[in-house]
Amino acid sequence: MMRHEFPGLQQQVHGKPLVYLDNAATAQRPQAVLDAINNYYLKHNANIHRGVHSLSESATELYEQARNSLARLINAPSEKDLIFVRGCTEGVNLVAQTFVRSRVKAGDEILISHLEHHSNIVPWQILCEQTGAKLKVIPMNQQGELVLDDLDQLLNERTKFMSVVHVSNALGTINPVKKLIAAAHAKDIPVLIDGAQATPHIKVDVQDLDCDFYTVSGHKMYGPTGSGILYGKSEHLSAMPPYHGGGEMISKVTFESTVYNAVPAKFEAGTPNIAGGIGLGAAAEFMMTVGMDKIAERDQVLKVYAEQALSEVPGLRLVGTATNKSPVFSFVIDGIHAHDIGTIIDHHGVAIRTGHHCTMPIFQFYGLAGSCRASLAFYNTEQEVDVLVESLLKAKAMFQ
Amino acid sequence: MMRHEFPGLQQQVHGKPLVYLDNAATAQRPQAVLDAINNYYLKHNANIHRGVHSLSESATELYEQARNSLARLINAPSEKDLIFVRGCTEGVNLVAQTFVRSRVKAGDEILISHLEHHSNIVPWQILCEQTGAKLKVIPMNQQGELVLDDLDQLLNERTKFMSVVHVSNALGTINPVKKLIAAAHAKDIPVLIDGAQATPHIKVDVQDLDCDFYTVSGHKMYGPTGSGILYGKSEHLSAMPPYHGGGEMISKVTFESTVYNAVPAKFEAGTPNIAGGIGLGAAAEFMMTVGMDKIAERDQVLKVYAEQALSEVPGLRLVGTATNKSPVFSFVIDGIHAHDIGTIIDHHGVAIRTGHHCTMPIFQFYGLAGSCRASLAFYNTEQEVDVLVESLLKAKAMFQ
Amino acid sequence: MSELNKLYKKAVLAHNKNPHNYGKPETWTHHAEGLNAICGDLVEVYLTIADDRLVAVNFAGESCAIAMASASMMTELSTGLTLQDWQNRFNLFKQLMDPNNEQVSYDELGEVNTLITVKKFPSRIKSATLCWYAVDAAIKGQSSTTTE
Amino acid sequence: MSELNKLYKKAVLAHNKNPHNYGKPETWTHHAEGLNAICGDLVEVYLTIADDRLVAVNFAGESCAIAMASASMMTELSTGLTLQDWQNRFNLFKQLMDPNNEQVSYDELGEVNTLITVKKFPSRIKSATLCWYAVDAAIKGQSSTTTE
Ligand SMILES: Cc1ncc(COP(=O)(O)O)c(C=O)c1O
Ligand SMILES: Cc1ncc(COP(=O)(O)O)c(C=O)c1O
Repeated sequence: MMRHEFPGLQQQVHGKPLVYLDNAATAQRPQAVLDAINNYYLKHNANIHRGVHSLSESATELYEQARNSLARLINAPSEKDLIFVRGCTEGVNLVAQTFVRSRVKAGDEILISHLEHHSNIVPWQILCEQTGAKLKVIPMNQQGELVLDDLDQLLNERTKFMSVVHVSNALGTINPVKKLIAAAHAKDIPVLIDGAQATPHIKVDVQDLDCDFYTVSGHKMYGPTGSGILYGKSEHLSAMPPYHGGGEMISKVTFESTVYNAVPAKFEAGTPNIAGGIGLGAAAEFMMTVGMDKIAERDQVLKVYAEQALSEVPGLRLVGTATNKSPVFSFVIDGIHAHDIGTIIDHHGVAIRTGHHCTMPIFQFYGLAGSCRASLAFYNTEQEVDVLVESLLKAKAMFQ
Repeated sequence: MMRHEFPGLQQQVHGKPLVYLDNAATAQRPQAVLDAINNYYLKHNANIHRGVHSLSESATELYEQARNSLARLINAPSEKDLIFVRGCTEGVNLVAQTFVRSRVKAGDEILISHLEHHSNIVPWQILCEQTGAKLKVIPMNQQGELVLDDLDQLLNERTKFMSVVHVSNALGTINPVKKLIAAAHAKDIPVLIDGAQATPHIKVDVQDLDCDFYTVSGHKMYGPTGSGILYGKSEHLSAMPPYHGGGEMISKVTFESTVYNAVPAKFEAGTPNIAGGIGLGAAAEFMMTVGMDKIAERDQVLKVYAEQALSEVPGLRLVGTATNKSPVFSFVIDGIHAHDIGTIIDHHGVAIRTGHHCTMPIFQFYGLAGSCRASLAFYNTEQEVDVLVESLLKAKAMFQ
Repeated sequence: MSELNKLYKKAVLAHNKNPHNYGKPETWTHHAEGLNAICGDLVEVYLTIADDRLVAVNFAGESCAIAMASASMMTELSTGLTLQDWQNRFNLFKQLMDPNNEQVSYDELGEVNTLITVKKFPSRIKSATLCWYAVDAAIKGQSSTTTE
Repeated sequence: MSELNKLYKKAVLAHNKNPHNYGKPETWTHHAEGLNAICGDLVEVYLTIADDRLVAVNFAGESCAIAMASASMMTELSTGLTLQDWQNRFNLFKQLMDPNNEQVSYDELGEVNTLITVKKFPSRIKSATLCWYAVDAAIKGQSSTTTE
């Protein structure tokens, strides 16, 4: 589906056609994204927001149009609620150090889940160290689903913030975030949703979710590296202290005092990744043209096919078997370490990831050092899944 | 000089050949930089550092080679002393919130200069607000040079850090940073140098300067937007607390505790701007191929020519006339506001910047709301300077 | 006439050179400053409001020709209006400056309509609207505003 | 033989399946863990050092075949060496794994030389060197090391 639009997929690795199944690490980008980047550098190469000359005006317009495209993709009330960031990691750190840091004190609690990526764990650990707050964790079960039985106690009067991943990058689990948000809001606890793995696969509607913050990783949703979005409810963004100090985020500076600019400029100090933001806008437009419903549908077809195909590999054990999941497959094979599998199947053209996928606690839960992870995107094919399976059989044969 | 290598220069604006004199805001990029970006997206599109498959390996290699190119450009002892950042603004904020924040308390002083860009003022104001430290300022004179008469008192036992711009973006002044660093070091005060406007124009040698930190803005030195470098002495980088929490910056995570990774990974949480870093490496290689001495020489030829040409425009007053300066010209013209000049000469194809150039304190010093700024790069020509002068005369005529 | 000449038409240059109602008055009841962070335009407006009516509207500050002319025209148009009428004019002016709006003049705006070309210069729209936002802020009792 | 078959040559697979000196010993004098953060390889080394000599070298942990085989071969090679000799072997091994070094074997390294192909797989070099760095850390009295 739309495969021909992705030039990175048309290549060979070790003399074999590339089978790219490492989409959860970073996606391939459609030609439209590369064209948008090049178009900026060739025709609109200027800094934004501060110039009266034509290039600066058109660059600014492209950048702000991109913000608008992203607002439409996630159905934000206004593009002014979107802050351009480097990726999800920066988004979470920004919220932790501004919004949350100004609200917590020693003894307060921050609630995350056992399914979090390190980027939604470590910023909170740093915050806890700075403030004396405590990190609490919603537990998981063998299927890789969150266990919500004790949610009512976990969300208590000490809980000042909840931050939960929408879709697990390691297991593919799609969490019931709408329900979690409602439960937190019932106790007036604001919520951030880490959407790194959600926007590439499913329709996200931040107003329907009613989340307070939502982070988007551009490079995982077919956009450029170094691009991403932090959505925040406008009342939060207006009230929060700024993050980076610098140009563009101020409206008046003297050595004695400084007046901050309006949102989103307040949070966008310095020259941003202009080409990256414009490219990300092109990615959003591309996805809306393909249709998020079509993408989600295709994902589920691939998921069912791959689940079946992998289950036929002898000795292969799937790690994470949630009912509601995206086409991400973590697995281990008896007698071969993940790292060796990765190297061997790479020689058959198949790119997967091996290791802990920046989710060590998940693998500690399973008592594993890591796994192989095949993560699919809508442009992958059933034939590619077959090549994966064949290459796994060859790896097994090699270790017999 | 090498002008044909810059595709962005080969275009028309309002039907006139583009005369791009807004290089201090952001530079044009050589084809080699665009090629490096596209090559990554087309042939090596993968996440870095964490993969065993071929694309990930080659992407990692390209990224780390880029780090090496930048280390050679600024003569860092090792590429491990270089942290990829979004730009100078992030570099300064990172140092303020990690290295400096952990060393200052109420009553301590941070010393900057009157010539700073907002991105080297506001991060320190934020830090001062957080810690109760005080911001002190090295004064300037009418020529736009720093006045060092009271340096000995400004660097006192309360001074915990000094942060000074190498080359002023508003006036072009090249500060005697080596002397300033030596004076600070004589009192054991560490120093950051904001090199945003230095690396595009002059040979920077961080070992010769002996600065503790040095920030580089990629997009101003012919590299991609959203790219930059923070150099730090390795003993500082090792001892500093991390900045962002997330993937890649850790070596072990449990919910109870986390072990941070070695430098530079410790400071590079999350997926970086991979294409941006690789493109910046290509920019550094490009500049080393042209030769920093050649670039600096050409700059001075252009500077002398432009200074002479502008001085012949009746009613034009240059703001900032330092003896040692790069080809950056701030000016005002009697009876026409800078903003109007900018709009009018844009219609003759000439791109300059107008306003306060993110250096409001400099213009408060001169009692001006702002200026016109023509900032040249080595690829500009004498003919372009002539077009600038003609267009200024036309603007004057319009307002007669 | 080129777009540039339309932008800097005679009326605009004349208002810029000899702005009406310019300078800080001796007395006033409401004041606000308007700051355009991007270009450094600064406008101070001084209002005398009595019986919900703008009895006097003055301005000061250093700005580009567009901001100066717009402020000069605005003070002329505004003096004597009820606050309600002023608000209507402000809304019409915002519509006049909206690049997506095709209408090129509004009877109620009089000479202010000559600023129509500004909307073809996106980075200059804020120069033209700055003084209006400042008056709006002053009426609302705010001391400053920025166009953003 | 393909590069892949050279990497996973018989000797490597055999050591992986039946690693020598594997398992936590009853006594030891020095211990360290080696962690390869990227792939999750974890190696624990247990040394008995007496009179500046490695009397016993054991290891445990769960790792890929390259790390297992390398550790197995390393323990064999190291047992009985003086600390000085061990350090020399370590330096030679680092040279063997250096992609810029052309020499393909060092007499002093014996069977360890069979790991030469690893250097053509950049992401796997750290698997091979992990156990060596762990022994080095243990000798120096550090409790852990990471290959970075
Ligand atoms: C679930 C999840 N959250 C956060 C991140 C971090 O995102 P980024 O690489 O954009 O910083 C990732 C990507 O690795 C992820 O998969
Ligand atoms: C002197 C100076 N310092 C810092 C900056 C900020 O750099 P960046 O845009 O890379 O954040 C700039 C650029 O505007 C500058 O000119």
